[in-house]
Amino acid sequence: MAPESESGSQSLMLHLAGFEGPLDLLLDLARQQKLDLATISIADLVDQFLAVIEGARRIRLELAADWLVMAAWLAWLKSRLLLPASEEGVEEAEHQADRLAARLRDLARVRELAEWLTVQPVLGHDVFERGAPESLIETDRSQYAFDVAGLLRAYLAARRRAMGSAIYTPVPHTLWTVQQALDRLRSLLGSLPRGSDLMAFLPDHTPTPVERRGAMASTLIAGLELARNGQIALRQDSAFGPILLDLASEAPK
Amino acid sequence: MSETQDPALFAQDLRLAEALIFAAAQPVPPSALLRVMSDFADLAAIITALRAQYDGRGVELVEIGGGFQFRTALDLAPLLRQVVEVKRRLPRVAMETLAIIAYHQPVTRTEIEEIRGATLSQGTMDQLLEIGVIAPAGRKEAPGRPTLWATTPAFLSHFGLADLRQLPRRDELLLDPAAVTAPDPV
Amino acid sequence: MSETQDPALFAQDLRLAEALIFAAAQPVPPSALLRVMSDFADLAAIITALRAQYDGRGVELVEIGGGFQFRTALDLAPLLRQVVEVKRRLPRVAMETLAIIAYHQPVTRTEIEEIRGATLSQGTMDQLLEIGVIAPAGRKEAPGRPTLWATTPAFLSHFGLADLRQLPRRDELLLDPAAVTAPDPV
Repeated sequence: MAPESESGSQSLMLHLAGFEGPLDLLLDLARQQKLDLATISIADLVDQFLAVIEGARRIRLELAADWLVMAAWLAWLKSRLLLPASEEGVEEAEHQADRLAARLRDLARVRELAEWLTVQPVLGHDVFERGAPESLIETDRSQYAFDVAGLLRAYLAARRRAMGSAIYTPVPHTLWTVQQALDRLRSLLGSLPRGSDLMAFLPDHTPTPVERRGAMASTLIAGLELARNGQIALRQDSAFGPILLDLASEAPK
Repeated sequence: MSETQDPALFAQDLRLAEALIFAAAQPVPPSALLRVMSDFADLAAIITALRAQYDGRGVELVEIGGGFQFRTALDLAPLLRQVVEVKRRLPRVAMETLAIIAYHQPVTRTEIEEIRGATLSQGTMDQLLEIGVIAPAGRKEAPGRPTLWATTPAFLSHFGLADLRQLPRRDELLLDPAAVTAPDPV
Repeated sequence: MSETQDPALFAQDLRLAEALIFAAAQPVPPSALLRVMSDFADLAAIITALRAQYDGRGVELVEIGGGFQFRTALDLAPLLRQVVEVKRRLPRVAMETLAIIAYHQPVTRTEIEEIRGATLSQGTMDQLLEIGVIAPAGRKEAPGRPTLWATTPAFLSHFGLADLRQLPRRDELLLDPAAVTAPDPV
């Protein structure tokens, strides 16, 4: 331990308020050891720190909680380093001491970088940029953005507002009814050749798949209805094969 | 260059003048230049030398309101200038009015107000007229013979339409909101 | 100068680069320079020529954050400060906080406080934010989702750095024990 550390910490005590927290003071004490931070003596450091805290208490300096917490922790750490309770305790204490040394080295690096930054020529203090930059960018705001979607949105908004509220009307599906299919079957029966496919009786115009499937269903039901009445005969030669239609009188036995 | 002046001092004053004029936010008056330069500096000679240094370069020294300032060379301005076109949106009222004219043309101002369910300011009509998307299209044979309004060819070109029939039909719009945004059916 | 290049074109490109960098309020990226110069312009050769032209003058060409900017020569600062409005320097706490952010970015406020072993006042963060050298960079996926802080391009500009790699490496610091030794406390 450096012999002058006692008087050194006495003077430090007076500057306590100038430190940014206990770690800051610890780093400063470590630097006063004038040692490479890699071989720092945590035990000596703890003594110095505790001496400063003790000194501060003697002159009734108000100490923030974090100083007292650090002091308590360091006292604990030192006791563990010097009077190990167990093998495990030593390891733990040494590990903690190493971590403290590493934190001090990190802080020292930060301080060095801060120093390095401080000696860089700072813009607006050591070097100056152009005071009156010229804008070479001209903004042309004369044009309007037009889009059809916006136009339509505006139209709908205006109309809906004027109409009070939006009235939703679903698109009507024009499905082929069984009655329509019956009428069509009856009207075409005479004009189609024998053994016609039932699907030949679908309406001419089925624009959507839904409408087409609906028409097929209605036409099948209409065909079954006529077959039940004995007006026609239906036959299907294979599963899922075409359904063929004959007039009842001509139907094979 | 002044004969009586130390060349090293003159060179340093020239650098100072250059830096000060560069860094200043306003044109630098001679008094400010003299304040930083060496005693007995010949300001006129320094300005002449500085101007000569920038002669024919991308930047020139100009005198503005009794002070000195650097400016980019005039002949380069058109090459450096970048025009950024920022397109504005039409205000909502103008867009609605335009849409109603597009769908109901030819239409009177009173009819527009009825359709929108709100009064229409002259400013909105003026704006649309100024952009050139609407124009008068005769008068309605009704009491007061009010002006009829219609869209113009400029309306079509602004919206990228070949003709008015490219707009969705009114009944499509009002019956089926989905048709407004849906792309053409496949 | 490029051998294959027409000297008149080269001279004009040099003027354009000079004017563009001179006019700009921020460092000018190479892409912006290439946009105004002639096709096949040799940017590196032009920057070299331009830098040589300003060598030893009151204004110098420097590379900042990947762009190019003119700045006054460092040695003129004491005289210029008399007449040009000077910004205040950052206090030590702000400088250390900035150093931590530079090395550990992106970093939360709590992490900064842990490294410094002291609480960080809002005033310090405000100082750094005000001159724009730090900015939020997302949030950490941790309880409370605290804001992460990082340096900005203005940080590079403030300290005249071409990029973050110009900062001393962490392992380079502390190699010299003498550097760690603090100056005698006053």
